[in-house]
Amino acid sequence: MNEVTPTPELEAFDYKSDVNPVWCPGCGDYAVLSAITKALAELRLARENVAVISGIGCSSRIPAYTSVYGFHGIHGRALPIAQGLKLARPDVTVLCAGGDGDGFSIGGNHFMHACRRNIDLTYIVMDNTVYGMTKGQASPTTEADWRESKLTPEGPGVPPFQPLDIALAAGASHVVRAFSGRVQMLTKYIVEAIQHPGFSFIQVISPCVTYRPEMRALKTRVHDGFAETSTNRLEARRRLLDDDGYSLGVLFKSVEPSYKPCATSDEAVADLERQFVL
Amino acid sequence: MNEVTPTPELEAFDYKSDVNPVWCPGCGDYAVLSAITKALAELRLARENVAVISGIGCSSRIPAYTSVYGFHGIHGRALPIAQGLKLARPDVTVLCAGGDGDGFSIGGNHFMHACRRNIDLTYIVMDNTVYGMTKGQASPTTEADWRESKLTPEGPGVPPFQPLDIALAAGASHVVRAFSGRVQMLTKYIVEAIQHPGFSFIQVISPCVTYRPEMRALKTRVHDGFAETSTNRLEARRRLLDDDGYSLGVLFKSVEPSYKPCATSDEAVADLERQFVL
Amino acid sequence: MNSMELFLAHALRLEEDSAINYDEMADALEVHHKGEVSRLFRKMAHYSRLHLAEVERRAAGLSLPRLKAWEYQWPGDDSPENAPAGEADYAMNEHDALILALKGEQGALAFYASVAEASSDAAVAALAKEFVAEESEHVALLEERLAKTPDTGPEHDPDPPVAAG
Amino acid sequence: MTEHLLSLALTGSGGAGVMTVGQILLDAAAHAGWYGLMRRSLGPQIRGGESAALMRFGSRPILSHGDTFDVLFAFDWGNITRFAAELPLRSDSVVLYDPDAGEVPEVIARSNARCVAVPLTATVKSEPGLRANMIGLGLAAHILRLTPADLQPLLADFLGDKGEEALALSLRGIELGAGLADALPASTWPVCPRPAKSEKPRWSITGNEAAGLGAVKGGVRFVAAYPITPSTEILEWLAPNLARLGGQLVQAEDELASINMLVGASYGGVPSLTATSGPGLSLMIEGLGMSVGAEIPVTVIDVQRGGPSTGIPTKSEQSDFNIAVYGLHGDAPHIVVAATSIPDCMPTVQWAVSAAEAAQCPAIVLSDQNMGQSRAIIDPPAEGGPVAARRLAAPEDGTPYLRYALTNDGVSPMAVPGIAGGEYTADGLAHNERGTPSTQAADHQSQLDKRQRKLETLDCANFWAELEGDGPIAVIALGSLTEPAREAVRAANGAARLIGLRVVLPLQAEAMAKALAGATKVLVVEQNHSAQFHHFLRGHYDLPPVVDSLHRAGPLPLRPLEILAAINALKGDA
Amino acid sequence: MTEHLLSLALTGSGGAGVMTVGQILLDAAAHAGWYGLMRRSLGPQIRGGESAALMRFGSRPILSHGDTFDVLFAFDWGNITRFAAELPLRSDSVVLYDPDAGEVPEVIARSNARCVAVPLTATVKSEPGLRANMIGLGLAAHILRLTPADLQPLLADFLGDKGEEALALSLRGIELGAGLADALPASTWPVCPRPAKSEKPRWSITGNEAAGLGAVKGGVRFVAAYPITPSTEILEWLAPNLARLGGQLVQAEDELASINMLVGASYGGVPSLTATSGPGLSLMIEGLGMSVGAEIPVTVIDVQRGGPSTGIPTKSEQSDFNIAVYGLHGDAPHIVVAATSIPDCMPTVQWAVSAAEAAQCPAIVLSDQNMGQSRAIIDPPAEGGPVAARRLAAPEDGTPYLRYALTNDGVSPMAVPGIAGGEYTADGLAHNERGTPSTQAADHQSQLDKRQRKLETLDCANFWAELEGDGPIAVIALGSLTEPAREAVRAANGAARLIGLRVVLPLQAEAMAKALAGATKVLVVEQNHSAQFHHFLRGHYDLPPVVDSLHRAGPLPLRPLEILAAINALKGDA
Ligand SMILES: Cc1ncc(C[n+]2csc(CCOP(=O)(O)OP(=O)(O)O)c2C)c(N)n1
Ligand SMILES: Cc1ncc(C[n+]2csc(CCOP(=O)(O)OP(=O)(O)O)c2C)c(N)n1
Ligand code: SF4
Ligand code: SF4
Ligand SMILES: [Mg+2]
Ligand SMILES: [Mg+2]
Repeated sequence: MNEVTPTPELEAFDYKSDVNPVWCPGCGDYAVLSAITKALAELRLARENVAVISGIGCSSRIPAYTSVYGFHGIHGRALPIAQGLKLARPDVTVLCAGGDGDGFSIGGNHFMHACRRNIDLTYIVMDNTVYGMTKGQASPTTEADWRESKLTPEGPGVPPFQPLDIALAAGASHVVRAFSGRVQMLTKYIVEAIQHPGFSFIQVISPCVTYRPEMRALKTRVHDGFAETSTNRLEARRRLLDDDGYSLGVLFKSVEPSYKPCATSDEAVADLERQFVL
Repeated sequence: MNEVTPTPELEAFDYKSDVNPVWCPGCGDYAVLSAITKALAELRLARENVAVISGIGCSSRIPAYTSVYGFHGIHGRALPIAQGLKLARPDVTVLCAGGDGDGFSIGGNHFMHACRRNIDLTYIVMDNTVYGMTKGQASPTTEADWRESKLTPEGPGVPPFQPLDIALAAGASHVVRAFSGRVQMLTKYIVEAIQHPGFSFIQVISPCVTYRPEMRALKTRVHDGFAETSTNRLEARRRLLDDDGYSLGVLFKSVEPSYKPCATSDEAVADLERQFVL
Repeated sequence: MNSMELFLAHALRLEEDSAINYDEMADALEVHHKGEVSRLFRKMAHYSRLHLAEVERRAAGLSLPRLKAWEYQWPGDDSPENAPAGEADYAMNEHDALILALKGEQGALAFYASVAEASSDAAVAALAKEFVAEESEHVALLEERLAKTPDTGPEHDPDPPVAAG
Repeated sequence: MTEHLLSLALTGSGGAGVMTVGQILLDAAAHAGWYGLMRRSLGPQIRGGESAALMRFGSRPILSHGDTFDVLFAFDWGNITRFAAELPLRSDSVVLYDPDAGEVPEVIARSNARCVAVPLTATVKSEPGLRANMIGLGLAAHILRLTPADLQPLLADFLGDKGEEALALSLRGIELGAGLADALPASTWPVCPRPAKSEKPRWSITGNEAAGLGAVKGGVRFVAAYPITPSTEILEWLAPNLARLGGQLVQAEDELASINMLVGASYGGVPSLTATSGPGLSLMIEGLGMSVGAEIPVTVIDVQRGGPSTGIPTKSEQSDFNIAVYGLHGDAPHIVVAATSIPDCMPTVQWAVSAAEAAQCPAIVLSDQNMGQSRAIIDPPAEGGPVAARRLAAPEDGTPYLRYALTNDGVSPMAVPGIAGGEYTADGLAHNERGTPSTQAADHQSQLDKRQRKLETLDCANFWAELEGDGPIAVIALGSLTEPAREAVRAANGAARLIGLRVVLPLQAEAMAKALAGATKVLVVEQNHSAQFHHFLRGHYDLPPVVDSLHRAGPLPLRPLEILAAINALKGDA
Repeated sequence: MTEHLLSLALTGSGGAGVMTVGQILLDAAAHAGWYGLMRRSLGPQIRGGESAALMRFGSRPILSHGDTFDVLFAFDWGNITRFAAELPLRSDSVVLYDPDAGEVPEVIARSNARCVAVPLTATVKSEPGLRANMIGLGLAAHILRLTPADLQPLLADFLGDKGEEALALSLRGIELGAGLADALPASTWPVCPRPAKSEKPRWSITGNEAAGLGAVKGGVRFVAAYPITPSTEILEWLAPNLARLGGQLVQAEDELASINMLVGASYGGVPSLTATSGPGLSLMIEGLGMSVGAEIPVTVIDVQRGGPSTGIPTKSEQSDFNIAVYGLHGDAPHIVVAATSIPDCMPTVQWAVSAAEAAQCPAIVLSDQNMGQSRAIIDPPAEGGPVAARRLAAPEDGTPYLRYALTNDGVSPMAVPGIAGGEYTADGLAHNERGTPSTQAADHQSQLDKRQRKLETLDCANFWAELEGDGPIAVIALGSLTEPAREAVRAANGAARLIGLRVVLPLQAEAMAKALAGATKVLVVEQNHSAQFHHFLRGHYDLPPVVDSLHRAGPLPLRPLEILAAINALKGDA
């Protein structure tokens, strides 16, 4: 606040590309895009050193709307792509982003194992409790009795997936819930997540105005239930026990060992050949 | 105990097939096979009305060693096969069985979603904290610093997967830990699991004497930490917070709605055609 | 808000955010063939840019503090002139768009007014008052136009949304 | 009786509602006695992107699109360049456009088609509450000599619960539109008399709906699926309709789960099916291999879209041919069929299910976006193909049940849970007759032989292909290209014959040889970039010495005249 | 110089330790100057099943197995019927057996080979602490004229930290075994003089190790993988060796993760590879398609085993040809190469990696269990194939970077994170030159063309095939069948020529035409049930009019004499 810092080189705007989003007007994902670009500006990251990796879905279209490196991958595989990139190029700031279908349904296994591996990257799930891109089917976070999809006319019939709880149980080291309607807060969380040396997971409640129009009303339901951060995993899990699903904040944060590849050295290939010589 | 029940028609032995297991002498899976056949005998289930479904791995060889219907499927997909069968044939008693690699690594997503769906079947994972069949690589339940596999010479470097915790977080309605060295207890748990109207998960610590010979010593480490059963999911999760991984017992049990397909009726196909008539 | 630097940093952020926000809505509604609505948002973006240029002029020579995105002392969570996130709608008519824009301008007005009233720095208060005047003009213009624009009801696209994945 | 055919394209950008206009028009035309077809072409936006309704009407059944459009009615010009390639016009075509939407763009104007301004926007503004699409509907209806009275009965359905006033406004719009049409000189309109009203009931159906119907007719009562464009409508149709039959649809967590759930359900004796598109099929490959090895029937409908990878989800192509035919690892004989038209999706899926059941192996049905998401007015489709059922085991006491018995026709009677004495363990490992894993060459060989044999003995009767004509040039068309190829063959006046291949696997060596008898040249027609079908035919069939290939990637459809041109070029060839 | 070749099979059931005996023997023979080859055949048990070491020794380099065994040394007869088919004997072969293990079984006796009893068990019992395998080793060594002195230096290595006493006991066993051999008449043994000791260093390597070495030589520094038989040894070799080079191997949760991790790492600029087998490859199909569409190079080694489905994990087959070539959905041009021998796994993988990098697409390397898990004594392999690198972008200020620029050779310079000005979004959706998603036909077509073009312009030089001879019958052998086919071609005395195909895709039309010039007949040789390679060649190449196919499913290898017989049969043909 008091410090006078030099004028930043890049503004949030500079992290946006000139590609027009395919998103519906009012879609929560616009705000997530905005928060990501603001966070990048905040951290003054050089565009060429940042990569945003996604899967397939409305939300997963986000990389092309930024001006950093991007990868719009395949459905459900954003995290493996992102982890491969980060392992091979630890110097790159890696963000991974996508939808609740992409991340918790088809991509659920990678989600669990990425939480365990704790590789230093930030995973942002735009949770709209629906499959937007394929016309509104139930996702894992959809209520059991939601009857709007023709595919599940009686409702999906399965209790909603609990992303934060699974993330904690699986070992994520930085666990956040945010709301697309609170861009400034989200920006802060993204900055902290990028700074966190390990796997950060941010569930962003991001309304799908087309298939879940009732989500527009969520802005009055969200609250700062996680305003205080636990640094103890068990304590964080206890707090989840009486969460209504709309508490926002950094629920848990703890610096834990991140997956590191074997110690490296730099012999030459010719050195390896010796082992085959009789 | 006090009641005199009529002699059952089939003995445990009758539920064993004449196929010789490929297992190593001393492998924990023999005891699991024994417990399954005893449980089936206990329940007096007709052989033709029981099916044991598995994936691929040493443990997954189990179906062919029983004399009921079996399916030795593909690696990681035992649960979808089992769920498909149970949904299509609710009259059949379905057991699903396999290894920790099969169930928690490649099959992890199905595990989470099967817990959520809560379809009435029993899932037995023979957890030997290793990939037996492929010669001893680390599995998700392997310790981070286990250095015996050439594939991960410095150890897998990732904290072990917590099967019970994930099962609870994902919604399983009957959650048990057992030990292959306690066949009688395991038999009882399997009987209860089969009787439970929903998804039952049994983690059976089952030593791999070939690749984890130190597991033989576990018989002195296991204890009855879960001797009492919670019927409250939150309470069960609290109890897991100070579990050492060797507590045995039925940790959680609760009768919760199980996934049911849409209400059915029995019109004829010709009735459906009418909707296309102009 | 007791220093000119701090105040101008806020004003800069507010106007820039709002310009981007209006442009984004204009783009989105162009796709929906909502010419009037899109033009309105485009115009609002233009006003914000004019205002931004003015703020920049005032800031010339000063060294403004670099605030973190969440360190701005907004009354609410977000930049006050931004139209409330998520309220844009493909079926919105000109009337709806005016209401949305009005909410944004009123937000800015309220912010500047609060500074004008609360700042202990006279220069800041004076400048904030100037901005209040400008924003009031926008508000009045929008109100006027709103009064002349009947609510014709949502313009639903009779075609269903596309499954694109 | 003279045939009348008319092609009409309606285009407009977000909110113009051209798809709805097209839909109402198709219905109204159908009630008036027209057969018809409506394809859609959409932009990439979830909502509000540009869209086109590409329609064809005829006094006889029509199952393919024509070469050019007689009439293009542009509600506006938004992003028309993205569509232009899909809108071939002739110099005698008519372009109706709204002068308030701007000049006729160069991409359209260069066709030299007659451009006729119709004051759409002006009319909308003439009275409060009017909507352009209803005015357009009134105007477009005139092209087919339909009046507001023909449209009125359908409006209520489309407007749903929007109320009386909306209905009245819509009717008013339609009338104004009709008025606009009347105001134009009669010479504006192509000759297009109303056909006689049909006696027999007709159906309005999409390829995806027909596929769903075929599934339940084939006996499918279990579906597990994961949504993917452009196959989702099959699932959306099946979910409520299966329930009506006592069956069920489960939304799975992914395609790996769905294919394996099918295997489980089918192992339990219930015929099972799923629908997907290329990316989903890719994920089902391993499960399909198990279905081969463990001999559990399942059916997968692949509604093809542009590839590779995520490709073009909303547009058509036939480029999953290779993966469907060759995609499984190991030697994995299975069934592949390609539906030949929208109505044919019904019998083809039905046959595929029954063939899978009979042969205890997977069947893959190739459909495509173009068939799946297009709607046709048709005569109720006939059932096709010989129907068979799964051969169940009746194990006898004392003799051990051999699940994978080496039978003459390769089909081993199958036990399912509930059948006492049939207890066995299904296995994807190589196994002996009993099912016990075996690594011995003799067991492996005899089971491979058996699995091949059951496909060779599978009865396809005349269902393997659509045949027509006996000219010296054989046009072998893949699936949905059968109907455009048929038009071309007919236009070739005896120079060509049609082989619209429906059963891709098992190979039909004898039938093909018969169908090719006397043909001296072959033209292979398919919609993909690398001529996958052509190479398949070369690799597996004995073809006449001259073989030409007409292939192009999607999304532009292959049109009858192109095929005819290729036939003529071949005719010219030495 | 006369060539000496000797085939020896060692068999025994659980605990007999025949694999170790074989291994020591191979090493000792190599030190003595022999080239050699050792294949293993195992039962299904995790531990203790029957096993066989199938060996061949030669005074010249040998890369394939012979037709029959000169000597079969059976430590016992446990489960010999399961192996018998893999142990062809001649009437002048020698069978050494332990009379205490029972009669010579019928499956062996019917060969009429000379059966010679050697009192293995009796000798074991003669002194305390002896082990049968060491006695067997001493005896078997004699066949190659090796003495206990030749074996002694190797023992320490094998016994590890078992101590002095164990070493002494082993040596004693070996001496007793040598004594048993000496006691037999000299006529027992095939003529097999010790070759001259080699001047140049030789290597002892398995196909899987050679593949690993090829990977790092090709520049691979990132591997993500999921274990699967019979490919795991590649990964086990790579894990520690990559670390020595500053690279890394990650064990992924499944094959979906591993292929997609590769894509991520390679997008980051690091050449990436994985190894798997059929079931794993099935799961990688979707990721490979993305690698095609987004143009990110990755290399996958498929060590083939018996299929379909889980099949026969421990045995060899070449039945993943189809999935490797045709398995991707959509039109998805990529690279497929087949290693032709154990040492060739090195240059072939190396070239595949470099070709993938050059063409920015996936490369699939076909190996098989037989090559992968067999060990050979070889001259250090030469590097093969032209080496290329990824073309990186050097974006210029002011000009927007076009990731998918339409270049002449189809290769678009690629930016990777860290290159300023190169920021782009990689996409598996159809896209324009910049990478922005597009559904337009023109963009789709031009990118499909481009992706095809870069493969057509890929330089394979002479690496595409192994050629030898110029006889009228062209034997086209797939990958690992090259060496047996070479033996057959040589034995055919000018009647045949060899085309051992290494580069399956991209097609090599010109080179193949040249290689076939003057050939009148073709014999296609492959190890699978449905002649996949044969149909591929028919479908994509212009072959001489007479084409015959020699194919058989695994696990029995195709042997030189069989191939020769097929050549001779073709020779006889009109
Ligand atoms: C393998 C595969 N299966 C299915 C699809 C179809 N598909 C595309 S996006 C999507 C779901 C999108 O839902 P979500 O991830 O929640 O994103 P949203 O659109 O809601 O932002 C599906 C099922 C696909 N592209 N690939
Ligand atoms: C798709 C696929 N990937 C890999 C394999 C190889 N594979 C077979 S079993 C196995 C792991 C077995 O471990 P686990 O499930 O723990 O069973 P265990 O052998 O320890 O009982 C693996 C990786 C396979 N068969 N299929
Ligand atoms: S469909 Fe929903 S999630 Fe997709 S862009 Fe529209 S509002 Fe957003
Ligand atoms: S390897 Fe381990 S898990 Fe497998 S059979 Fe042997 S002891 Fe059991
Ligand atoms: Mg979603
Ligand atoms: Mg295990």
